[in-house]
Amino acid sequence: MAKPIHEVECTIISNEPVNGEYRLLVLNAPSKILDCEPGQFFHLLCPVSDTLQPYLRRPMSIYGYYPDKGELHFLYKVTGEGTSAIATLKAGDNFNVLGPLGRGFDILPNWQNLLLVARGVGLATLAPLALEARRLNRKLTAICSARSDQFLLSLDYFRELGATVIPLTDEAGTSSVENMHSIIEGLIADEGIDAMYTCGSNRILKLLQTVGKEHNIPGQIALEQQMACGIGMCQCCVRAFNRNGAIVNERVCREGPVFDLQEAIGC
Amino acid sequence: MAKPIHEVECTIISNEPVNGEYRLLVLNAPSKILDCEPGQFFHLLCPVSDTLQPYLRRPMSIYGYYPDKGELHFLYKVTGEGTSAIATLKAGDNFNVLGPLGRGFDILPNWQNLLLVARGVGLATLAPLALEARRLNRKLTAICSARSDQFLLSLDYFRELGATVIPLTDEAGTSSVENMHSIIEGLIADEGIDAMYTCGSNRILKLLQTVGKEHNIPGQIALEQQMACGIGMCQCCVRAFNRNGAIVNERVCREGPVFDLQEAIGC
Amino acid sequence: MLDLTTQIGTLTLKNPIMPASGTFSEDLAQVFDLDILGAHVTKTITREKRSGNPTPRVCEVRGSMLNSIGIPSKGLDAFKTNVIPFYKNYDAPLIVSISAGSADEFASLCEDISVPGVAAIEVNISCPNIEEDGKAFAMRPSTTEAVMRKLRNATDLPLWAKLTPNTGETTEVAKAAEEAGADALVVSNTLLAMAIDINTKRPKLGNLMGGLSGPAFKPIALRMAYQCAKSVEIPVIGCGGISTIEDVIEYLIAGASAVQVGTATFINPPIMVKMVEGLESYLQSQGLHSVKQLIGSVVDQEASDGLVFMEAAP
Amino acid sequence: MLDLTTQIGTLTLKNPIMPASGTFSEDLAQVFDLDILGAHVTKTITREKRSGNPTPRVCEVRGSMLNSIGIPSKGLDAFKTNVIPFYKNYDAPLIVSISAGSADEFASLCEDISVPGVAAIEVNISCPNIEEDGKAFAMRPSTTEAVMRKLRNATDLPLWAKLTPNTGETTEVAKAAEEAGADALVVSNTLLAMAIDINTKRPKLGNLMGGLSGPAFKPIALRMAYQCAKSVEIPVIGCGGISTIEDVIEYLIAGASAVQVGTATFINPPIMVKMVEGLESYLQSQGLHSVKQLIGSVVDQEASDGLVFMEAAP
Ligand SMILES: Cc1cc2nc3c(=O)[nH]c(=O)nc-3n(C[C@H](O)[C@H](O)[C@H](O)COP(=O)(O)OP(=O)(O)OC[C@H]3O[C@@H](n4cnc5c(N)ncnc54)[C@H](O)[C@@H]3O)c2cc1C
Ligand SMILES: Cc1cc2nc3c(=O)[nH]c(=O)nc-3n(C[C@H](O)[C@H](O)[C@H](O)COP(=O)(O)OP(=O)(O)OC[C@H]3O[C@@H](n4cnc5c(N)ncnc54)[C@H](O)[C@@H]3O)c2cc1C
Ligand SMILES: Cc1cc2nc3c(=O)[nH]c(=O)nc-3n(C[C@H](O)[C@H](O)[C@H](O)COP(=O)(O)O)c2cc1C
Ligand SMILES: Cc1cc2nc3c(=O)[nH]c(=O)nc-3n(C[C@H](O)[C@H](O)[C@H](O)COP(=O)(O)O)c2cc1C
Ligand code: FES
Ligand code: FES
Repeated sequence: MAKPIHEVECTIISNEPVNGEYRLLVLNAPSKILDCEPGQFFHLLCPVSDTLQPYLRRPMSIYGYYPDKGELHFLYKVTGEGTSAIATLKAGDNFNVLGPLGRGFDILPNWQNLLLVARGVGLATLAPLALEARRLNRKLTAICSARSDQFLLSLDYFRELGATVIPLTDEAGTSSVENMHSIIEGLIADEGIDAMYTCGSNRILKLLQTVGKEHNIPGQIALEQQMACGIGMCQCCVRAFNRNGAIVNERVCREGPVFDLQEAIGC
Repeated sequence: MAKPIHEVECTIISNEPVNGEYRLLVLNAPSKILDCEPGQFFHLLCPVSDTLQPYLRRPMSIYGYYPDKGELHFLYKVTGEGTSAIATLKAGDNFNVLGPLGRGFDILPNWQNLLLVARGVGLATLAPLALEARRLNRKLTAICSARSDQFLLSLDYFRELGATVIPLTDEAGTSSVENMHSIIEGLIADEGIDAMYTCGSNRILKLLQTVGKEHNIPGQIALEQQMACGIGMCQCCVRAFNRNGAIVNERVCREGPVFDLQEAIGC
Repeated sequence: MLDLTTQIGTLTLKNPIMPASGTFSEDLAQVFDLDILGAHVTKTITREKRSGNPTPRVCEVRGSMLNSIGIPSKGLDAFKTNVIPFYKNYDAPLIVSISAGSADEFASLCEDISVPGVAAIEVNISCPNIEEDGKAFAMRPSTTEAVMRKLRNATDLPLWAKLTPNTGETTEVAKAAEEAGADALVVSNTLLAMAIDINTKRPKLGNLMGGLSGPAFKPIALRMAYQCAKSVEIPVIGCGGISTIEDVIEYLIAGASAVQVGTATFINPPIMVKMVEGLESYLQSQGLHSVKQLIGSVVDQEASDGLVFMEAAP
Repeated sequence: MLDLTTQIGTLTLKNPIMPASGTFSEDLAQVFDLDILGAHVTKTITREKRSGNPTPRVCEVRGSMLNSIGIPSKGLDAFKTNVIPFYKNYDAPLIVSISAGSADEFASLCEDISVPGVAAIEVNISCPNIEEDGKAFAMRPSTTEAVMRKLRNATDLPLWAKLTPNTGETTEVAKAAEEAGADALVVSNTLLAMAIDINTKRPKLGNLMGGLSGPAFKPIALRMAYQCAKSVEIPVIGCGGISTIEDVIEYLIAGASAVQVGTATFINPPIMVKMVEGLESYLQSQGLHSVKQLIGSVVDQEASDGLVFMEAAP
């Protein structure tokens, strides 16, 4: 049977802004919930106050999991009621999390050169992949795109883990699909790419699907969809996929959030 | 037209337990809401949290109002969700109050010797009467009844204001209706009583009605009833009264909470 | 210039915010200037004096409330002598809510309340029809139509029909009311509900059951307002759970020409003033010049064709 | 010894706590041992494969949620091959929820799902009756009775009829279901509601409208459960907004013989385990020895006689 899913109260270690848009939430967490895979997520119970009263849990990718020090990290953007409520949490507060959930990224034995392409908060989802790549001794190149340098998250983190980082920004005019395309073609020509990983952005998905088809490179994408239960019961989180010429619905929380790159359909 | 009713955010100065059962809430309040009468009340908006989610406001008698120092005091007992939520408030927090509301106690010019009979938290409601009695230079005797000495609130407060205090407790066996009756008869025989004030307890109401009828002493009682609006719109807070031989319904929030002692009907 | 006015039949309201019946009275004048409101709506009155339901008449449920006030009423004469003159001090039109236990009594009260100072009559047809089986007039299209026809014949004043959510025939009832001559629909009254105190095992309301109002009720009343706005030509006045300016906007987008605010006033007495201000700022921020641009602006496309008459939850 | 068992017709459940259809699946076995539950209730299935409604399929409303999942179904055969065997690993009885667009299809599915491993059939008659006007079977006594008679003839298994709140005829529908042979009533399914995103002006659900569930819905469903328990002899299974052990107790006091927990499991997946434990402690603390002492213990006295059939909010 599948691994157990835990609902536990963690304690907040810190919850600080990382730059203008993102915050890093660090939890003290029991080891039983830290047996995670890169790409998995937790379902977070937001606190309720006079002004913010979110009801449903909020899904959030694991940004880092550290069984040795008993820490669980999330990197998030404040976008609405739930994330605003999470942003009010202070060191020492309790915080109820459910997980780990979903199916993470694969790194098959013969995938030696990995390419990761991320934009914005998507890095949060892809970060643990870098850690895992190092553990498995794979070579990782990370193309990180953002509006401006200020929003380029985690670059140091990726570098520390031995990844080659290629930062692209709208500000510098380097983040266009065309430029990204030629960079990737360069990487393929240079030392080759065995697998590609991404999440979120439609433009990047389309680009990687094209590149993947042309060079026959497999890939995976982490997708988002609104969730109620997060564990597979409610069927609210379905998305459509292309599989063997047919359109099939899959639950992002259960069959995903990581899916085959070519099967994914943008929105 | 009647005085304005204000809805304002106050700041908590303190909110501490007074003994095992009661808490004193001290607010920093704008002077416009401190033009109060003894017996009036405020309608309090309770804070909402993960565990406590009261919806309606909660009515609370004014325990003290001090326009000079800009303070508003409430003395309350934690009984359910709303008062539990109020108990979580800390110095510096905001707190939304609506008031002053309702009709307070009368002290007619010819009422020189006043008797106040209170049990438990009822003292909260009657306390401002003592202050007003001193301001008007009236003589006040306060019979205060409680389970045990520990729950006899505000005795020092009454004494400071020059009142004669007669404490009665269940523990000491002095709080029976019979004993109270003979004490009151003694006071009447001694220097006379011009008016009686009480609140809450059924037993005390009946006793004072009997005494009042026998000696033709007027009196007033502050009554409670569940409230939604607190200002007279919803008609949920009615109680029945005997008036000119008929039963009439009156709104506790508007025609009360202070009513004629003889018209009141216990419950 | 921002135009906050809205049109309810022949009546032009200076803004679309007004109180809901039973949650408003002269007393609120101590909190703010009542002329800020688009209209004044009285508590439902009956011809005879009535004392209302036993207490407790309200209770709290998660984030909302139940009430079983009943319709305590000082009677028609007291109303004419004391209440109507009070509202003559204001420019906002006075809407008088009335009720009765049979269609004929309803009509005769309607006639007798059609006096100067009254701008429109809101007929609370969500109250039990005592002559028949005790179900509210507005629970069925047939009883709605029957009573509305009599009411229509009884007055020349505009008639607003206040609907009930306790029905599976919302759109049919709305059409019946329109058909019989209603000038507007108020959607809606409270939803029958219940709460039990688990310590005493007694119902929390003296009357056993009562009506749900407040935020919990909003998605239900909004759905009804939307359904009604799609199925009739007369204006719909949205009512149910409106507590914030965002709620007001949501109802206007759904198709309501105005809104009534009930329970929110108990929690936050000056809320309607803030809503009028908020509506102004909202229009400004959206570059709109008139409330009318907002009304019915919901982007429902094809979806609405097939589904607007859906009555079963999917 | 504490006795948590409850009787639903011929079925004895080891405790009165079970999941609500559509809010439960095999996946929950990763959270706790499913044999802790009184019964297992599946998501509604249809005979044919169906993909369900467009997304977004859920949205949040103040303290509750709306859903328009629709009934995505892998079909009858997949269900028999994959789902029924999974539940054979458990002692708790398996209740299969089914639905169809016409009474005849409903009955034939009912017959075909009456297989070993299935302990009872929950018939989701709150779904639209496509043959008639699209209103749910359970919105009217006549359509309820008609479909229930056919279902009754199609199986020897216990039949639980799942009612809808989208009706003004709760007690009449309950009696019609009983009359036609239902063994129990599940009260109730979700209430039709709506929410609009004021920024995009689009309905928050892909399907325009959806069903309200969760805490906001509790006072409504509790009222229905009470009305049904008063008007029929068969057991009532309460469902709607149950989130805490206090809610469970409130429904039992109101007359429910068991309860179904839906939305609360989304917020707090192990909640049903805590409810079973909580029920035990509660009985102990009250000096009761059996859940049956709680069922229907509401102190409603005279009030209930006159008012239980009240359908209009007062
Ligand atoms: C598997 C997964 C992993 C995610 N990881 C991250 C992450 O690491 N960092 C991060 O900042 N965000 C992440 N998101 C997105 C995050 O869940 C949303 O930003 C968040 O739910 C917004 O909630 P809100 O109340 O602040 O916004 P609101 O817009 O007020 O939310 C309203 C509703 O929509 C849902 N919703 C809104 N946006 C999204 C979205 N993008 N995806 C899913 N549901 C949404 C909310 O959960 C809520 O139910 C992830 C989403 C998924 C599905
Ligand atoms: C005019 C007036 C003055 C009051 N003054 C004081 C005071 O000075 N100190 C004090 O401790 N208490 C006072 N009370 C009682 C106080 O309002 C209640 O104790 C409080 O509302 C309980 O709320 P809760 O949520 O803690 O209890 P719950 O029992 O959970 O409340 C449930 C509901 O019942 C209502 N309710 C419960 N008890 C009462 C009550 N006795 N009177 C009115 N409504 C009630 C609540 O407001 C709420 O709506 C006064 C009541 C009134 C009407
Ligand atoms: C305490 C109370 C009393 C009410 N009395 C009446 C009434 O007399 N007549 C009427 O038509 N509606 C009455 N209503 C219903 C309201 O007018 C309104 O339709 C309902 O409360 C929904 O709006 P809300 O959620 O904003 O409160 C009453 C509601 C409450 C809460
Ligand atoms: C996401 C979701 C899906 C549901 N699917 C079904 C279903 O397939 N069949 C059914 O009879 N009820 C379905 N329901 C209704 C629930 O079984 C239950 O009746 C309702 O949610 C009220 O209970 P609650 O407030 O505890 O959630 C669904 C409810 C939700 C929230
Ligand atoms: S969120 Fe419930 S099935 Fe995915
Ligand atoms: S509390 Fe509303 S009238 Fe008194």
